[in-house]
Amino acid sequence: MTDDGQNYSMFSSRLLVDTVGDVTDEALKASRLKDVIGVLAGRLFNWGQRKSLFPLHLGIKCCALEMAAAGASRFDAERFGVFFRSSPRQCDVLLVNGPISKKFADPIVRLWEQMPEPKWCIAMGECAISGGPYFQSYNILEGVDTIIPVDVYIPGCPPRPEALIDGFGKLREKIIRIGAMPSHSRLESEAPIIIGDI
Amino acid sequence: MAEMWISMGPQHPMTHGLWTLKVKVDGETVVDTEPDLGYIHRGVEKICESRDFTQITTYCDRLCYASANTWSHAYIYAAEDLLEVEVPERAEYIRLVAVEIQRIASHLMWLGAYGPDIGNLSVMVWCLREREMMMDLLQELGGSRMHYNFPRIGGVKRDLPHGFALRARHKLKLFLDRIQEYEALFDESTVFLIRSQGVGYAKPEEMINHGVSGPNIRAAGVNHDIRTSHPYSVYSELDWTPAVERSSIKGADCYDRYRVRVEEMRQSANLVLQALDKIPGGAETYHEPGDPKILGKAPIRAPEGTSGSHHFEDSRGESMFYIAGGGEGRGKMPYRVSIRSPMFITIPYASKCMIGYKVADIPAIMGSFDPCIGETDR
Amino acid sequence: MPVVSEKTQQAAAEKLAEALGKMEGVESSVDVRTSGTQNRPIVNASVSPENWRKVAEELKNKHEVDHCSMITGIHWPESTDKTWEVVYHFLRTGIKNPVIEEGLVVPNIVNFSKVKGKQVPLEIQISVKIQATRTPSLASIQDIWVGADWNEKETWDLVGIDFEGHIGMRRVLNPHESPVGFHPLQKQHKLRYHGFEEMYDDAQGFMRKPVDSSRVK
Amino acid sequence: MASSDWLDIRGWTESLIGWSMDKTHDTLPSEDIDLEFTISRPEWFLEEPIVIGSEINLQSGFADIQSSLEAFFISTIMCTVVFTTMMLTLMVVPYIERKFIARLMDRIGATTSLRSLWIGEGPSTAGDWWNKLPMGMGIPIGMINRALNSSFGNDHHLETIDRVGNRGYHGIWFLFPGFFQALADFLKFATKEHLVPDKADKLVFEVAPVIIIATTIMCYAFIPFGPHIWAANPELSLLFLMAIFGIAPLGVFFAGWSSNNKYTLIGGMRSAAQLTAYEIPLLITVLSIAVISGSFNILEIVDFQIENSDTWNLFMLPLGAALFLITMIAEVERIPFDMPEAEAELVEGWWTEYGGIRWGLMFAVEMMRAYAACILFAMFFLGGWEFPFEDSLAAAPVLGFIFEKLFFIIPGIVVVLLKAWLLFAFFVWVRASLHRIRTDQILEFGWRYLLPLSIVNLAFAMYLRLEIWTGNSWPIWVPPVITIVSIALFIIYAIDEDKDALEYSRRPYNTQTLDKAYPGSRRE
Repeated sequence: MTDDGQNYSMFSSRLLVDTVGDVTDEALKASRLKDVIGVLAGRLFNWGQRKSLFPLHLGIKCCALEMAAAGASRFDAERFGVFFRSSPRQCDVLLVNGPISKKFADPIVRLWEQMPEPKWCIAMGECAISGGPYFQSYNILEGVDTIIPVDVYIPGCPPRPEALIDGFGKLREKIIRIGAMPSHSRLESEAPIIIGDI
Repeated sequence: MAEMWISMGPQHPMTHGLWTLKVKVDGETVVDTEPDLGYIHRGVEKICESRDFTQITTYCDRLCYASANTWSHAYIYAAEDLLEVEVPERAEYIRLVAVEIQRIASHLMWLGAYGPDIGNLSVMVWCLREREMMMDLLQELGGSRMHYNFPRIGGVKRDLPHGFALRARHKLKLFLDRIQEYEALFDESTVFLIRSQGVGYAKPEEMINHGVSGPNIRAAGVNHDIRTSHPYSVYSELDWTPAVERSSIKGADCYDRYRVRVEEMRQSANLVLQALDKIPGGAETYHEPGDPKILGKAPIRAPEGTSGSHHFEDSRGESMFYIAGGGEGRGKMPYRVSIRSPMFITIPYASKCMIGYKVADIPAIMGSFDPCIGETDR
Repeated sequence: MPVVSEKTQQAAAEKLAEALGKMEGVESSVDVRTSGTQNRPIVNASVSPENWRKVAEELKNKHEVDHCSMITGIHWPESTDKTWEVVYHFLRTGIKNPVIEEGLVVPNIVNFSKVKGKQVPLEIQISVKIQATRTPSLASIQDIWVGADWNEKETWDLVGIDFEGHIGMRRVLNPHESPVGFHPLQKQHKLRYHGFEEMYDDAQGFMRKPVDSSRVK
Repeated sequence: MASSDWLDIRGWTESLIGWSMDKTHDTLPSEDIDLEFTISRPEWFLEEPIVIGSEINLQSGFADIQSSLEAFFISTIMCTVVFTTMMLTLMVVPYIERKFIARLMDRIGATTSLRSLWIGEGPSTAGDWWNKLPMGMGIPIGMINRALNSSFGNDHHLETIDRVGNRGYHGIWFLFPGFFQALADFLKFATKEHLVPDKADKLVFEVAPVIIIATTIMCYAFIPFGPHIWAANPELSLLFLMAIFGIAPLGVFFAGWSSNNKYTLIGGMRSAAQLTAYEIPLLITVLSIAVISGSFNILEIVDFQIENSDTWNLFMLPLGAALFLITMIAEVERIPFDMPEAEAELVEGWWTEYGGIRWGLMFAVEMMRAYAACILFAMFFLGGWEFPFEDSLAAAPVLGFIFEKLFFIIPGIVVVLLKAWLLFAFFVWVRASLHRIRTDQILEFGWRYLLPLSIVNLAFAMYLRLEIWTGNSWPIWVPPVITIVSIALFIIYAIDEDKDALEYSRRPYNTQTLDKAYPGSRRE
């Protein structure tokens, strides 16, 4: 976020923040306090990120109804902190639940770009994993991982709501293992999890 | 304020599915609208040309995912017309039970999605809770929660399981009392009445000319229903009347469409209860799958030049299949499958209905037409 | 449940079929669908492309066919007598606006068993065959039945049959930037992996046993 | 004598600060210190040496500033005390919202707990994270963990236990399932990337949330939590509070305008229109409270209800209570008046473009404003920190003695918080059962109905204060009569069975928008 051109006022607060920041950083590092805070706060913020995963209110096809059923009273996904928001700015999980047609390819990439950084993508249902029953179609991409890096695959057509909630569970495991790293730096180090094989 | 185009884009809480409604807005009132469909067009008609007749039912389940059974039955009736197949009486009754339970589930999904459109979230969770009951019943028949692949050409995949009639009667009676809960939340809430009455007028003659049918046209005080005007299956055996709503003079508004669908839910529940009583051979006798009582003989090839078509009363309107025989594999696969989606015709009409109303009325009007984009984009 | 009797429906269908038959360039017949508890007659007519517009107006004004259900475009490249065919499906529903008495709308409930003349609901299927041309086109019926508007757009978008006089013809289902001549439902376009053996051979990714290498799964 | 209870935090801080100031004053040296010193210059410069400094008496110098120093320290401490009570009790508000609306929706709602800080997720756990602490600080934590795991039956082959297999020791961490969901949300917001849309007006985009947050927190300076727990108590605290409460719509409008998105533009304008439409009835209702209680100071209003008139204003001004509730729901933009943040057509209304910490803070501020509204209602209408039926219960023949002791033990703040939380539950109940009203209907309802009604309410309050008030209490018959009459009126108006509407076989209703809209009326 270094938009240098942006100088808010005569007195540049950015300069102040930088200098104060560096000085305190050195002091903390010298006194090893930075490690203590790093470890303890790391656990706390990791718990925070794990316990509140906001998926985007995006319904493409049949899996959207299973997503709604997961949010309803029988399989209450909100028990695990899953709270559907409808603006990509406020979400951290892009739950892709249907086939991606050529016409919807760039809107969904735009949605993925609009989401703030520690973000994950869950491919729910066969259509999102590999184009599903429409893999031969002239208008459907074979799976959402052709355009967006996917973290968790949930097979099923449509997967049951319990599988969706288990998918969020798998995502939480990934977060506790590798922490909430930004998605671009996550690409190589982490193989995507496929439900059912571990 | 100058008029500006807002695009209620593919991803939008109002659109139940993916489509864009470009709205020209002058301040708060809507001046012009233009729908843009095709975001989940997956070429089902092209794929069906290289699938044989039994494989196509799975694609038809996934057309309109809120009412999978009605669509697979619509295809099966057209295929039976193409292959000239006789369906045993008991299979017709079982199909009627499956279709009507699916209609209740589809209307419940609509009511659940209509609540948040107007601002009330608790009705969505209540309706999905009842829909789970209906899906349990259909899961006993078809095996999975949403896409059942239940009908076969010439009959049904499997007979009513043991105790199905008992559970179905219990659940439907419980459901009939639960409808009072929704009516309390909708009818007795003054806020809902303000938001839905006098909004989104549509006259019946204008609607039928635009090709709109189903609950949307019955809301305008006309009892047009494919099940009565062009009776198929065993609807003529059971005594029921299509749910018709006394609309306003300027035509049906959102409130009437809501009333019609709630009435239809009650009516479908009664239809299923009647069918379970009148089913030939009794609801408790169980026939093995493939038994001639529930599955008639059916050829697997359709010679070139033959064609079959069937109009079907889907929960959203009049759906139809036209199949031309004689495709690949010496006729094993159809040459052309054409699908009439009621919502593909209703959405452009509904978006024209919004002109003149406020921006806040767009979800109310669009939601009351119950769009299901899966079938629209095929 | 009062249902329209087979006799009246059959009689009405014959009357319409023979009225259509009289118009030039039209052969019409009535065939009966037997599925379900009641046989239902369908008025079947095949019209030559030139006077299709006249038949359409005739249907709408004289026979009060008020609902255009579906328009299907079919591409017959190998068949001899036609290379393009458009199949229209209509329904005569006999819907009238409900009458209004002292500010109150009285819903008009039609009792189908006592329905007569133009009120009898009918299914009509009309097929128009177009000979071998690279640019098949037909008269548009958008202004007669507004419901046919988006059906025609979809037929042009998917099959490539143009409709003269259609206002605002555009692609509705395919992406707007798809190539100009691309109409997917024409037979020369094949599906991805069409007739592709090895796609099915090792779909699971492990080598096939030699014994069934020839068989297509 | 103003009502008071033993939890006299203000008194303790005053005495502590006073004592410490006197102590420092005494320890300072009392004799004068001669600070004069001269700078001598070489003789050839021919001028006298420069004399700087003067005599200072530290004690007298300190005595001059002692009073202002005391005031400064007292107000800082009280501000922190009030802010921490507000923030801690605020944790309950999202808990009520998420759990109560889930239960109304027949769901379970969030069940996150601090216990999951400790145990892992399914098979994968955090491992021995404490060994990463420097200088061996982690070893004791490891030992404690192993001891607890082994003594409470967890197989401690894993450092941190896995969620599925081990219910184990960490039971008390399972306190209030779902209570810490709001904390988890906020921590996640804090670690989110900060996105600013490039064509947005950066400065206003950053500053707008600050306006909303700052003004809302400033309101809490004037809201007393108990007889002695308040940060500032100016003479006209009510006016000051209402003024600050009214600034937030400005921030909302800036946020909507600056994020350069059509949805937020409409959302921002809608919120500005709605909040101004509901500001005036709110102020008039609050004015009627000040009129009937005879003062603009919130503490005195509560004391008026407890000491002077001994009846809650709710029973004197029921219409005012209803108006205050409705206008507060509109001010705080909750469901029936939720148009600016309308889920359905505006995606998220004016905060669509905000993500990360700004949105998290605005999420918290929404809760704070609703919480402030609930506390204010408790102060104005429900008699602040007086237990319901406190006097009559205390005067009861036999049990009176126990009640008296009980009322003495329970501090005022507990009663205030209970009332506020119950009122917030009412807000959530309204949110679960009503739909969203359209913007023009909201504005029309605000201008046409709430404004005249609030003026009627003000006139009634004036009449009560001038004519009926006997100097030290209301005549005994006045509160019951007003309450019964208003309940009767409410029932008459609530029953909207409309004869001619019934035969339309529809549910009738009679709230009028443009014209009398009974079912069928718009069927022209």
